Amino acid sequence: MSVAMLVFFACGVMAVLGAIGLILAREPVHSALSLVLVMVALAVLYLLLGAAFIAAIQILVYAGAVMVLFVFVIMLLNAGVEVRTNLSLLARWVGIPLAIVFLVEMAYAMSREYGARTAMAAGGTAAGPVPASTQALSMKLFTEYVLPFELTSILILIAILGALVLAKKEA
Amino acid sequence: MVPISYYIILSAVLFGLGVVGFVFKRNIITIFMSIELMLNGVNLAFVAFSREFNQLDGLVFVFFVIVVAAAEAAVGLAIIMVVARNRKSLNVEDVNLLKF
Amino acid sequence: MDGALVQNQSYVLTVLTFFPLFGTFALLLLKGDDHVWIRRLTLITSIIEFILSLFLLRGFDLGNGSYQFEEFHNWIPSLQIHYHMGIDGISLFLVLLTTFLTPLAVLCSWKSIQTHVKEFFAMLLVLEMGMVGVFCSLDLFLFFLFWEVMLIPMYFLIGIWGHGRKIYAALKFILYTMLGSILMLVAILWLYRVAHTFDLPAIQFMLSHGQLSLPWSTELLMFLAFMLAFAIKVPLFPLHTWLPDAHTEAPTAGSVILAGVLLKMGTYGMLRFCLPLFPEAAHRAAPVIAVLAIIGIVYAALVAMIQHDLKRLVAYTSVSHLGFVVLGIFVFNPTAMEGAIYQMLNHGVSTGVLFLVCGMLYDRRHTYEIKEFGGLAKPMPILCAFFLFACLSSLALPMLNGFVGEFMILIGVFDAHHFAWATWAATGAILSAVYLLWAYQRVALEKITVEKNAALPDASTRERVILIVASVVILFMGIFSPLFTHRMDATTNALLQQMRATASYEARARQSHSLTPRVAARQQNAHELAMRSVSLERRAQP
Amino acid sequence: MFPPLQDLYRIGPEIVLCVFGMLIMLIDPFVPAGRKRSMGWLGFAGTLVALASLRWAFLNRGSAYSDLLRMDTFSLFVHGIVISVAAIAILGSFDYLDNEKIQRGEYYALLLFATAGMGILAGANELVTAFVGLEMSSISTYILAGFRRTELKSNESSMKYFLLGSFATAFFLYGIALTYGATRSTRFDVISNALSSHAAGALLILGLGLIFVGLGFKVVAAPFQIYTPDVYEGAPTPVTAVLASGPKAAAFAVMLRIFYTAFGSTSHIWFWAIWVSAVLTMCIGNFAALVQSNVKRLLAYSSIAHAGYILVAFAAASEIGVAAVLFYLASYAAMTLGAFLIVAYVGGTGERRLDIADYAGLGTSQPWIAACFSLFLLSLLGLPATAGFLGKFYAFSAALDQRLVWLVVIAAINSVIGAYYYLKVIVSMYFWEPNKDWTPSPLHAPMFIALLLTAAGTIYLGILPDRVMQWALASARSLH
Amino acid sequence: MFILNHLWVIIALPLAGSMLTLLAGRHWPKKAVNLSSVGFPVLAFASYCELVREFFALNPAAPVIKDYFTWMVAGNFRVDFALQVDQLTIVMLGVVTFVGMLIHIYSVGYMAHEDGYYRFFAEMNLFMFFMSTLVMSANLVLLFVGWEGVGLCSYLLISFFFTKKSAADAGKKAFITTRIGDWGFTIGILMTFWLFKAVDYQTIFAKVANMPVEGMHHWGALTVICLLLLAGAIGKSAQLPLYVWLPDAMEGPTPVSALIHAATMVTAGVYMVARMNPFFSHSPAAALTVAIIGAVTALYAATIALAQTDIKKVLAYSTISQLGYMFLACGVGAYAAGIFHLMTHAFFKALLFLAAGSVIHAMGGEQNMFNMGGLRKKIPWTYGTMLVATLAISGAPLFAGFFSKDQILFDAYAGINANFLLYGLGTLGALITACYMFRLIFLTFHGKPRFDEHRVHVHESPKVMVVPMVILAFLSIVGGWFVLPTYFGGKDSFQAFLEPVFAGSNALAQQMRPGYVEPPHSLEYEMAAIAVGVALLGFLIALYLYILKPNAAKKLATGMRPIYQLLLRKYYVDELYGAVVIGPLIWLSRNVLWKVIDVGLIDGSVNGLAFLSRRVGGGLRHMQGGNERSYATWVVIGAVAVTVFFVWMVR
Repeated sequence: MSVAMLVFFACGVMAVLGAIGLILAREPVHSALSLVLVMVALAVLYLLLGAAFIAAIQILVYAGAVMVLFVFVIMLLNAGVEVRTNLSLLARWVGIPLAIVFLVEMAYAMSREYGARTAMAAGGTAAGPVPASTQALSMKLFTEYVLPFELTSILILIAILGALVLAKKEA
Repeated sequence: MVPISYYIILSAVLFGLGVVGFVFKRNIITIFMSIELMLNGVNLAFVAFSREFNQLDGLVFVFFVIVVAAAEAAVGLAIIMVVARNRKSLNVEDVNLLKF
Repeated sequence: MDGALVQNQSYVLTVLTFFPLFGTFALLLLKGDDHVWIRRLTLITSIIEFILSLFLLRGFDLGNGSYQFEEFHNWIPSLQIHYHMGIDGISLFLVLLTTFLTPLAVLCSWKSIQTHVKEFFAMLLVLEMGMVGVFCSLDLFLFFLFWEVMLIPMYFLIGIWGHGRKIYAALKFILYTMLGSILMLVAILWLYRVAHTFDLPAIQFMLSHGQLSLPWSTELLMFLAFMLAFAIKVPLFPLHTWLPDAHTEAPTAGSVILAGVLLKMGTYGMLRFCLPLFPEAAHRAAPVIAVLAIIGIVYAALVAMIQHDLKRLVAYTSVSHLGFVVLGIFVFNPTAMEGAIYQMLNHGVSTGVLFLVCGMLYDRRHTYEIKEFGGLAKPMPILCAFFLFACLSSLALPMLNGFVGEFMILIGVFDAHHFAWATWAATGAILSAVYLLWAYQRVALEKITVEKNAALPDASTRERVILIVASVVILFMGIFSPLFTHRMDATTNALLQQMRATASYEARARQSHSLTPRVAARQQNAHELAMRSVSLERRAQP
Repeated sequence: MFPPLQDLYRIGPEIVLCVFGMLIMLIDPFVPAGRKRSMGWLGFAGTLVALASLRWAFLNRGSAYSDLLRMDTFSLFVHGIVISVAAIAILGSFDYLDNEKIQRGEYYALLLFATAGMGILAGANELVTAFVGLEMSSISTYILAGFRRTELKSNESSMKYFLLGSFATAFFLYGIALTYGATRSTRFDVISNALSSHAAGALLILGLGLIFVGLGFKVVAAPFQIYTPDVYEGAPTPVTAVLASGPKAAAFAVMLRIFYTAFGSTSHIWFWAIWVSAVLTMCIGNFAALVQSNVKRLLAYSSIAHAGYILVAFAAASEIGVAAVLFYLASYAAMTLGAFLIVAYVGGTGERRLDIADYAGLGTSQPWIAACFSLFLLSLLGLPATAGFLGKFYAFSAALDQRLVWLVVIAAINSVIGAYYYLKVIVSMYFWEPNKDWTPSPLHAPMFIALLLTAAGTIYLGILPDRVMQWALASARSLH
Repeated sequence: MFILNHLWVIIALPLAGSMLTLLAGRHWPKKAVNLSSVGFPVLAFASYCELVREFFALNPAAPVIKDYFTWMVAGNFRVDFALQVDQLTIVMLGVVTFVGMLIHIYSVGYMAHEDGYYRFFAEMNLFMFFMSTLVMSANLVLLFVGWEGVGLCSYLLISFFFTKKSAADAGKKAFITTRIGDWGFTIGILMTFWLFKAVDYQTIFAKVANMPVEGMHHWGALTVICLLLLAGAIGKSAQLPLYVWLPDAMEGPTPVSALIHAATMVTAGVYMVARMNPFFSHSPAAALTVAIIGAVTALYAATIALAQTDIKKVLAYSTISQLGYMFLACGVGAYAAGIFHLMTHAFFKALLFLAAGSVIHAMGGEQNMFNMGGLRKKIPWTYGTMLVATLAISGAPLFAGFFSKDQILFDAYAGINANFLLYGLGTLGALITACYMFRLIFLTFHGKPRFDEHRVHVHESPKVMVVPMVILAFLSIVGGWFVLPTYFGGKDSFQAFLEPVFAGSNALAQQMRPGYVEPPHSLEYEMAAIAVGVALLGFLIALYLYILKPNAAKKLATGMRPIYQLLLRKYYVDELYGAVVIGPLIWLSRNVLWKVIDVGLIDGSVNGLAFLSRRVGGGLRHMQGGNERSYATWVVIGAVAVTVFFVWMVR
């Protein structure tokens, strides 16, 4: 049981608990906080995987900006306790089983795939990975993936526009 | 070290829980949160794979996902605010004017 | 593949087909309330159309069994679809029938149509275009196009200017027909998949020269698909229930066209497609179809007998008469076949007149209920005389047209050793006498029961013109039938001959166990080859 | 180092659209409230320029930006569709927005951005790029759907569209992730090479399945059609028109690229999914439409049904099949745009007149509108000599070419069932007595032109479809 | 040789008359109508006389055939519009044109006061046209044309007073009943063509001539054909079981009854059988059937006639029974005798009807004999002529009917296919004939008037009616004298004249019965004596019942009420047909075929399908419940389904 393994399990459990919390919590704020928990845990895992930069923006953008936005909206609309209406029989009875089936088949696919790949996977880590340097990353981003990058800028523009159109009070 | 498949399983679990959340939550905001949860699962998968392949592409994808998610969040929350404002309710099951 | 493949392209048919459209456009230019000129214009257009169609008789070559007045252009090359027109001994007279009945239809709606006059006559002309197109098109796609397009004007004629449960009738009519034709579309496409062309003569050529042979199961299925479409149109026995409704609710002109021409499209389709393309299937299915036809003859006659709605009664008689035609087609005997074709024309005219009379009665009394009439021969002797005349022609009185057709059919059926069929079919003659004379008695004879009938005016000049023209034709066709049948001989013989040839090739193909469709040089453009050989064949025959 | 100049040509249309979108955003604040229409004309100009720019794009076809994007005939064809859709939609929106008092520049800007996104989708040769393009079009359409902010239905439509849309997108993304994990790349050509070297593993196929979920949602393939009627009904009608034609076309395009090029060798696996989905889609669409009395919703269901027909061609998974899909998309765009625009026109202020009964007697009160609507309906019904028939014809023949007889038979019977509800509308227009209480609003030039164009397209594709068919075939060939 | 080269003239003339009168007559004065509609038949008769002259001058062995144009041709089937003249035609045509002409003249007086005057004559002329076509046709199909044509005219003329329901019904009944027979006729023609690939007499007779005679018990095609043709003849000539229309046909004006339902049309069946004699002579079974039907009908109808009260009905049934005799004759191979009786019958039966018409005319429309009586004085001419006819029909010596009927009975008794039973039936019939005919005379003309003399002013008919009656009376006497020589060992010139037509059959009959020897000459007298005795007996019975003991008839009727009722009600045959055939058929058509099958089954299933699919739609729309959560679940379901399927595919 190496340190890495220990950290992984710690964070993994934390993330899953957070996710469950998100589902079970009846106060939206609690859900939000538990989602933050998940994100933080994931950020740690990213570090563990040697993706420092991603871990950083995970904290900054996600846990920072986005979740704050969420909490902000929750406060703004002062969303109260979630009322557990159950108008959708379908969701009530079919939801859980389906999710389980989904997980099972995921697991199955993984086992199938990684039954073949474990050696490689170990090797992958053993070979001492090139640390994902931010420079290399930005290099890729601005050469190979420049088009999507530019597109995201448009996307942000759209988002701003949309938020403007929808949320601004009638004059 | 930690086998990549663990990470993938974890991502799958998170994604699945996101799905469950989406189906089971009634509060629009939390429903949206569970989408974010799913996206996080996706990101974890990307990072893990890129790690496995020693590629950076996966990380770039994560970058894009995060940005898009942010944009979506902006718009989505705006929509939610409008709905909440006009309906005085955040329960998704009250929103059923359009049916059949 | 350019037009050169067909020697001396003729544009007659194109002109003939699309001429009514000009009339339509001209109508659209007129003001909507200028009823007089709208009617006149339509009448003139339809009459010119009729005169044009008469030129077909002049140019028609009796000895030539294949298609004439052909016109061939590429249309949608990427799907091997061509604009291919042409007629033969079968379609020639059907075209004439169409162009002959349309003016009558126009005349008979002269007074009775008072709302949306412009639209009505526009629809009528569009309908005429569709009908002529159906009879002239030699490309499966083109045929299907006209076949379907024609439904719409009819649908509107019934739905807008009809009476009673007109909407129900209109919907029923169009849905029934579409359901039938959609499977035909699938079959057409399948045929295309096998033959790589929609060109009918080309496919016929390939089939009859062994360049293409269909597996038995495929052939049967395709035959059934085509047959369903046509059987619904005819209508063959169990599929006939749309007809009475459509007829009863349709305006007079609609009924005349519907009975006169549209029903013939079913039987025409059988002759044009089912027989030459799927001869073996046709042969094997013949007993079933013939029996259905005979059931139709007797059954419809009996049901007609007890109708209390005059128009519905006439509608059922159509089912009965068309049964004869189908029977005549499916004994594969030249006499019967020509009789069948001839009977199509006869039924078109006679039943047309019957519906015209119904319409005239309706114009006067706004009802078709037989018990509303009675003793009409007193106030309107002339009208009733023509009514009786039409009845007689419809119950196959010798020296009138109906007899010739029916008798030829029966002779042919008997000559093909189907004694029982002929015997049963012949009972139709008795029953037709029963229901028609009974109906005539209840309408025209006995005392006047409803006093407002006593003052009804007799046939006006316009109505007399209509009735006299039609009656003259009835008599003429009853006496000088050879003028018509001579022009069919070559075609019918060619058709039967081609069926034999195809059947033999298929038999051989089966023996050699090569059940998959095989086309000479199928990979690269069998069509070209076929067209070339077709053209060669054409050159061979002067 | 920096991508060559041709690449700019190759994304020319997108550039143009985005630039004009930004222009509108820049100018809009300075335009007085009454004059916002000018923004619309600007947008329209944008689409025209974009169409023109297709020419340059055509002249230097090829892959752009390290092969993330491909400007080939296929992409051109789809571009043509989506941009024309945008142009016509803009023309059709003027009066509507005025009536609804939401005449704002953002509307047009968003429309242009959405179109740009669709363009990206059409050309994408890499999953993440496709994803970004998808998001561009989706997010802007989420907003457009909710554009009538004060209208509850509009909010609801927007909300449902947004939530379910991003839900599906999440699936799509996870599919991408898994695909990446299985093939170490997200580029279509690489994927197909990987597949050709060794058979598809469970992970990859799982990814494919999830991608199918994401895209099936956009092309409204059953059971992912579920959101369609609500969203279409609630959204502003011109937007609905766009939703039904543009994004669907783009999504189908990218779906073709992914399934047909990238995952072409696994067609034996995904074929049955498409087959079942096609049948379900057709049947659900048609049967549910039978009982609709709200024309807008009815057309929504019909759009589901048509997606089913397109899937029939898709299932053929052959060159002709692809061509058929493209041709169908073009013809469907023409007729459905026209139909929805007329619904928008007749609906009047506040979209109050949507019921079939409201169409009673349109044939007499407004013969030309009625005639146009009948044309579109008959085309949707699949009457020969209209675009709809040729579309079906081509699709069915493509499917039959692959011996999918039963699929075609089901489709054919479905198309007859469909006939019933289209005819029902015609019945009310022509056979019912007109209701007096309504005076039709005047038909202004832009709407008139829009209708004229769509009608012309419908007839043109119905009678002289050959050129477009040739294009479609060429595009299909250009796929690999 | 003008007419012989232009046979069409004879049929063209009446047609011209008919068309002229029909199209223009409406607005003409009566005189003009008379001119055209009587003139043309007269011309027709004139041309007939010319024809006879030419025919005798030429005296051809084979029939003279004139082929005018091809009427039908399709495949190997071909029918020409061809007319022919041979001895048989000469006789028939004579009857048709001559009697026809007389009756036209008579009608001028009789119909004087009816409206639709022009219509009547137009239709009468038309009838002449079709009847001439019938007898002159050179092939079966053309025969059928005339056959149906006369049927049409009979329909039109029976329902001449169409405002009377009974008249309309009668016309319809006549047409339809004969149509039932024609059904057989049609199939007979079809089969003939199928057998010989031709329908013209020349060919088929030539072909049938060298076919073997078919046995009595194992039938061949010929027998079937003959029976089918016979069906047609039965319908047309009102034999059992299709006779029911003829009595009702009396609804028509009396001249119509005289011409169509006594003299000419109803004899078409006999003519056809005689014309097709080569067939029948090849099929003993068929021939016997003909004879049996004839004999039975002869007796059957006579019995009914006994009890009828309507004067015309009596005559109608007597017509049926006389036709029975003709069939009997043809059946036993004595075609000449049959035709002979046909001719004489045409004379005296026409006369009877005309006289009856004159009586009705005099009585102002009264037809019930029990409301007449004692007219002898008031209408002497009518009485005289009618008496002559009665004597003729009941076979008083030296009257026409005597010879013809005597010949028939003789051939039935001693002829080549003699059959005593048939002879017995025939003789019994003769007895009853005499009885009911004199009953008619006595009731009508003798005894006291049984009507209100002040109301009814009985008056003799005008000349235009009397003259034809007188002419016919004359013929009813002398019409049979052709055969007079036979009784003094001479030869039967009538038979001799017809020999060419029937030679083949007679020869064949001889072959069949090699041992047959001509009966001794004395037999002639014995038979004649029996016949006369029988007739006398009948006369005496009538005399006793209706003159000597005026109320004996009533006693008899009451005494044997059931039988009387049976006869009065015509053996309840009409009721039977109504109950067994017509009623059930209509019930079936309305309540089963239409209501159940058409509307219920077929249409119901169609509409049911529509309804069902709407229900399905109604169910499916509930999938769109409007609840976003269920939508999400649907998406998940889809996702899981797809992925599971995919993964399963690559397992």
